[in-house]
Amino acid sequence: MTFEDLQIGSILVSTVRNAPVLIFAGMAGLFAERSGVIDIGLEGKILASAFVSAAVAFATQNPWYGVAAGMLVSVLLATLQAYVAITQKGNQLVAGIAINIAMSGLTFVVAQFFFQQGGRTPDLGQARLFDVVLPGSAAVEGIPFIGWLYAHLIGGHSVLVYLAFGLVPLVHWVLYHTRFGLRLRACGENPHAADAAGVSVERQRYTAMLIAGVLCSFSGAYLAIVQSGFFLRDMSAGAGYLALTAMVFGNWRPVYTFLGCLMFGFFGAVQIQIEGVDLPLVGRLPGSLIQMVPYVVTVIVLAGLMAKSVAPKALGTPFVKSR
Amino acid sequence: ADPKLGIVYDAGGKFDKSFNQSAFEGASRFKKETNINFIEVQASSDTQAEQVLRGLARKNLDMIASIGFAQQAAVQKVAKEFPKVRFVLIDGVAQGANINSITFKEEEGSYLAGVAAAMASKSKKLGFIGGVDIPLIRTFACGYAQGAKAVNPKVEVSSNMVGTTSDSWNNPAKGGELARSQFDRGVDVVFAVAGGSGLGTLQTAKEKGKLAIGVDSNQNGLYPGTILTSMVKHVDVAVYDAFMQMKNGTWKAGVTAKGLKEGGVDWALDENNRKLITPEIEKRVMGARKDIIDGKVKVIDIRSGVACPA
Amino acid sequence: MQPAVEFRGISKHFGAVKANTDVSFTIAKGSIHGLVGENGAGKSTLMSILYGYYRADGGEILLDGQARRIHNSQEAIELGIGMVHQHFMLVENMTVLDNVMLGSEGGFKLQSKRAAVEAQLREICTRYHLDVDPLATIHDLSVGAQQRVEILKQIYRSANILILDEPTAVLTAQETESLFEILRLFKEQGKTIILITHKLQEILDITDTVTVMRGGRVIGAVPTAGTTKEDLANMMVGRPIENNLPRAPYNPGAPVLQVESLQLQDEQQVKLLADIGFTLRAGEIVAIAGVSGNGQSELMEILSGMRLPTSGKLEFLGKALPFAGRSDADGLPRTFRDLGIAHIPEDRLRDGVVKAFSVMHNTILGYQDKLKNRWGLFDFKAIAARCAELMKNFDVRPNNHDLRIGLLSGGNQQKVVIAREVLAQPKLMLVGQPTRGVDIGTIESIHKQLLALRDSGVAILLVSVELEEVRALADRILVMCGGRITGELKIEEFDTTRIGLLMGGMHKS
Amino acid sequence: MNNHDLPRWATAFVMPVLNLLSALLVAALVIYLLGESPIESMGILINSAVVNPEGLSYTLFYASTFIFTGLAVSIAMQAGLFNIGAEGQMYFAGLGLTLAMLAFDSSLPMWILIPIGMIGAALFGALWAFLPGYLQAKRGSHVVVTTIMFNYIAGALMNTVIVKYLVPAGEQNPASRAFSAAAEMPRLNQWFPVLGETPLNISFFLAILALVIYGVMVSRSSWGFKLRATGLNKHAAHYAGVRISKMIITVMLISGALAGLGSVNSIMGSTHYLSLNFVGGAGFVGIAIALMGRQHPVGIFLSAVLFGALIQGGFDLSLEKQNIPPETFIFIQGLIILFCGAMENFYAPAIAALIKRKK
Ligand SMILES: Nc1ncnc2c1ncn2[C@@H]1O[C@H](COP(=O)(O)OP(=O)(O)OP(=O)(O)O)[C@@H](O)[C@H]1O
Ligand SMILES: Nc1ncnc2c1ncn2[C@@H]1O[C@H](COP(=O)(O)OP(=O)(O)OP(=O)(O)O)[C@@H](O)[C@H]1O
Ligand SMILES: [Mg+2]
Ligand SMILES: [Mg+2]
Repeated sequence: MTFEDLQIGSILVSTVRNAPVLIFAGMAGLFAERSGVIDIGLEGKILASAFVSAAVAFATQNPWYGVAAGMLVSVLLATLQAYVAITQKGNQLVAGIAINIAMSGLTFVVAQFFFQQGGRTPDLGQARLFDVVLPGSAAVEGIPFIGWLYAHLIGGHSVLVYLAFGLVPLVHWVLYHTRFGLRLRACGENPHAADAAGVSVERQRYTAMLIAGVLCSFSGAYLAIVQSGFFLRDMSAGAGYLALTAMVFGNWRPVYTFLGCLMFGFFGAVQIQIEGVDLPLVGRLPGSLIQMVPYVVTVIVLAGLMAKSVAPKALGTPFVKSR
Repeated sequence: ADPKLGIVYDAGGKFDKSFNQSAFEGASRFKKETNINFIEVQASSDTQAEQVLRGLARKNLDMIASIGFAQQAAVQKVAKEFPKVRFVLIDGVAQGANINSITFKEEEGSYLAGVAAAMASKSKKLGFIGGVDIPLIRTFACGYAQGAKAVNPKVEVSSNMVGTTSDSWNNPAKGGELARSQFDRGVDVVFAVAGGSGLGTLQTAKEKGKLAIGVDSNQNGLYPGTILTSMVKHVDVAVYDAFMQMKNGTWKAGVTAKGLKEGGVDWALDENNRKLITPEIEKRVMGARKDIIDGKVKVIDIRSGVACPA
Repeated sequence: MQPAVEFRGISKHFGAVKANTDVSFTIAKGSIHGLVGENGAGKSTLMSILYGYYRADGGEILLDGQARRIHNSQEAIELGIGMVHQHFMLVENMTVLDNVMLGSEGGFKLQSKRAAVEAQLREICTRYHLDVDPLATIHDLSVGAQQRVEILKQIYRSANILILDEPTAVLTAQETESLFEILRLFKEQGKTIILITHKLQEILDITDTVTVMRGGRVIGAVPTAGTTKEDLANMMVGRPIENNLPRAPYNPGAPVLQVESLQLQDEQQVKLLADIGFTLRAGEIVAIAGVSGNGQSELMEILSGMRLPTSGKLEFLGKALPFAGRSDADGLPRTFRDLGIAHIPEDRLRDGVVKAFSVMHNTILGYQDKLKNRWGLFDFKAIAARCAELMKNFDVRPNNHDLRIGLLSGGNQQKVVIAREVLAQPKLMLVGQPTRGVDIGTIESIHKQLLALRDSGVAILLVSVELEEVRALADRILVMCGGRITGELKIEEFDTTRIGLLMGGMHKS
Repeated sequence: MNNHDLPRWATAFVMPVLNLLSALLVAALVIYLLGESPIESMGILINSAVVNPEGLSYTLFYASTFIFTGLAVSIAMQAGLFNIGAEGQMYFAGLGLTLAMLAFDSSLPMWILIPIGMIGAALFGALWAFLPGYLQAKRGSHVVVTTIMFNYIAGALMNTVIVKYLVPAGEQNPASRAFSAAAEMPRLNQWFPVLGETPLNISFFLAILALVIYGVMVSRSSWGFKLRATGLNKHAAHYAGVRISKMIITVMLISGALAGLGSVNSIMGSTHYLSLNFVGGAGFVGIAIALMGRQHPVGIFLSAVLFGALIQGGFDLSLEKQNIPPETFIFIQGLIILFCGAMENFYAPAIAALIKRKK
């Protein structure tokens, strides 16, 4: 195989398909962190919602019940995290990491308890969310570029993919053009100023965490009932951390975070394509070295192109009325 | 009296959809037939393997089955300390008068899978998806490629690995994504040797209407109609046999390499894939099988240090 | 007289600290009410209670004769109370407009409102002569402008009772005057204003009545008309304050610092300092007067090694300061300190102290490598003894060196910083805004320390926006504007008008 | 912060114990739901983790590694850096150690091999932390992101190196060859036979030594003072003459070296060869330990032992009680981190009220 065989189309479609897990989680993290709460617990919430949505979708044979149940659990976890971080004024990193570790264990134990398949849920079969075929796809299929664009790049994905991509402008709008967003950003930058302006910092942060819970659940649901069709232990495989990375990479801004997610999706897809291919200059690289492409690219981009990333100033500090 | 038996899984755990699970199934069959119980433990690290082997040996177990090459060093060490306890090491080789090391000629079973795949493929493009790039997985890949090229030297095999960390065995999304990417490149039969991640591959193949090949246990029944066959590795039989021999007093130490001839590996043909295996395919596969058993065809094992010819 | 606010027996304790004890007094509607007292007297705490920020342990607050429980700022705002805090309550990376809208957005969607509010703000700015661009981002604004944003916020919300906690601490005389203009306008409109300040002249200038607090209690409440600075100072501190501190005759020694054609440009090539040149001799205090934001801070940063100049010749005791060949100022302050340059930074909370460290740890900040033994370790017994002495000499209160310095009042934090730098026995002392937010008693003692330092032969460069302070301390005065030195005066030539003109950019004449 | 002015004995002793009990209570509930007796299970757990000398020995063996990774995360945290990369640093350090051993284990005696191995590990660990530190110091690239990336990169790189170069021909196991006996850390059972055939070795003392040095350096040395000043207020640290970028790079190097030293215990102390993914999450456990132990040496020690005990006790318990999968203890770890690390003040109001009533 040669370099020309790189399937750009396939890479793009794959990017679109891979990104939603990160986009949902990234946007979730964005809400939490712009309000001043570090959300390193994305991973745990993704995993929990992945399990619950798969289990419920299987039990009810209805994917939407699965999505709803996953949302419920993710929101519960987010509430716990909020309680620890906001009410108890505990360490936010610890809370997040605790949730990640606890969920990694608990999802397995519960899955094993109910399904006896080694921490796996049964195959969802018809209870998955299937891809949407845009009207007229069949008709344009034959047209060279347009057909592919319409039927495969734009069309042919799950509803959740459209939700993920639609979320980005929505989040941008909410963050920068609504009262809620203004208050949210104020709480993350200078909660004392928000408080003095009559904004309840606690309520604002709780709300942000709830939204984070909801968004994060889609990430888990997407993994389990769209991409895989079942739940498997630890199937989040670091997606939460990657989403967090995309967010820091994107300087805590929705559009840039989105680009960060796409970047991971894109280089993940490129990496698949160049495995076992003779590359110009370097020749054929061992598969395991190719695995590091997305990560190396991130470091290079971060070091070379990006300005210093600036976190919300109050990120990670509990709001205490004191000097 | 009944023998006291134990089984130690490696980090993958007894539900890894791979050799641990297969071992568990073999032990369970033994238990069902003989009503003799066994103790089972999972050793999550090499250090724990030694600890648990020693712990079980102290309980005066008669036989301990250690599943997975990761336990090789631990078995070697503990077996020396407890000469009365018998050890069965799966997938690795340890020396000792009380050790039976059982390895499998994965390349032979994979060869058959490759033959079947090359016959069934229309595009003459085959895919291979491994969990992590380690010698064992490469052995599968190489056997598969040899089989495919034996059918038609023009067949192309593209190969991808899920990742490099232990997550890689539990990442069905990636397993599916790799399959999609291979299908986009024209592949129409894919062989998944990636534990839980491989389930994502099988699933995607079904969704895309392509063919997939399962591994380790007979996975034909997972998605009947799209699973061409499974490359079965009879860890279950090995464990079952060892326990049985223990019970009957016929067990012997030594090193056993189980290939097609010894019934260690095979391909799976049952009602689930009957329709996919045309008579020509069956004939060709069975022919290759016979040639290998008869020694007419030698499948290269890359672990012996020879580069993969295919 | 109709009372707008009445405090009845308010008490508030923070652990062992009694910030307010049985505080009772009344504020008349439509009046400007002064509130004075030493650092830590409990003024801010009392106002924070009125603004719903803290909950009082006991007592009640009456608004317009009605007892009110104010649980949070939201409720206070709804009751028409507005507060300009001692430390600005602004979100730095947002625009003025967004800061003003925060908390009173008037609807979920902002975009539709923004234009209307912006127009309204521009209108307010013209009406009250406030020079603020609603679309500017806060961190680009000078402190004075940020102060105006805080005022703007309150006007926009049409607060009826306006609390100003040390609003003039960072303002120049002109800025203070225009603030007072606005306050007078407010008063005409029937609004009630509570003004906290350490500058007694301001109390006399603008308030109708004044309440004095000490140690959390009300010492007295008097009509301004019948009182004097001395009376107030006496009530606050419990002793008279000396106005003209004694000092040795002006007898400058050898040059300590020589600066020639110093230039500084930032990354966008904006000139921050241009052609700065002066000489500073041992045993003299040279003050740099000017509106804040005209390059004084940058000059001090360069002289203390915290920032690299773009070019220029800087000599310290006849030797060039070691800027050459450096790409950043990392670690440079240490070299400078080793040379004998001490620095009292103008932003003490940002640069001068580590808030989470104890007082004792803060007394070794910058000198950590001098106090270590040969294994690089500290002898904490010796350091504690050193700290105890220093706290005694400078009357740091409370006298507990294990306390986090963040819990000390601003005045006492400042005393720790000054004590630390004085103790180092420098040859050159750089002093930035030494008495910002500090009460008159402490100002007196800080001034005494600086004069003693001068008399002992140390060269002192003082940056201050308080002309009072400049007059009290300086031997010579340099005036800066727009990054240049626009004039130089001897102390005998001190003339507020002339300095004011130079500060406004009128060149040497 | 929010301690309601409780006496020291309450915050230092009563509250942590109550928190731990709460976590165990939830754990007991789960064990009960799984169909086993919580009390009996706890008995087994405690017995096999701390009472039984052999179990205790394993507990301390695991704790030795965790102390190093916990220290690695802690020291970076003192400078305000969140090093998520201890996992990758320890992994890569394993390579340094292994290369040193493969080169010298047949020619040099033990007392030289051990320091060489330690240096190799520390060096490679530091190397793996250098770039994230450098990029943070000089380019402002967020260390959280770069260290996460470096974990993945280490995984890929180590996979290539081990599989391509280190696996002896004909071997199944993706691991290097075993080192000679001279390259084994002396085990404590030589002196304390009661410990049985357990891998607890002198790394444990090295870990304690590291804790002491860390404690002294951070709280009593001028360097530690500058370190903490950097973490708490960069502006003030700059004012105080600290070379911030040098400090950041230095502390990341030390952090990486400490994480690297964790591999000495795991490899030279136990397995004697380098295997794929040998770190097994010890780097991430280090994060939990640093956070739970509040970066205080005693706290780090106690948390490390607690985690070691959980792994050892949980392992034995799942052996005894087939209904309790080992994953249950991962869940319990999470609970303990939550209760002891993040909700540390959960009982403060209650205790305060109790004390008040007594008075
Ligand atoms: N949140 C708090 N926690 C603990 N002590 C506090 C807190 N806020 C204030 N104090 C203490 O209460 C006392 C009164 O403080 P307050 O800020 O009201 O003084 P102030 O009169 O405003 O002083 P300044 O003139 O310096 O602003 C001081 O001793 C201060 O240290
Ligand atoms: N920033 C600096 N500029 C000039 N000389 C320095 C600087 N930092 C250290 N030195 C000198 O280097 C020598 C080494 O001192 P020491 O080991 O105490 O440095 P350090 O405290 O580790 O430095 P740093 O504060 O930068 O970490 C001393 O002679 C000291 O004066
Ligand atoms: Mg105050
Ligand atoms: Mg030093």
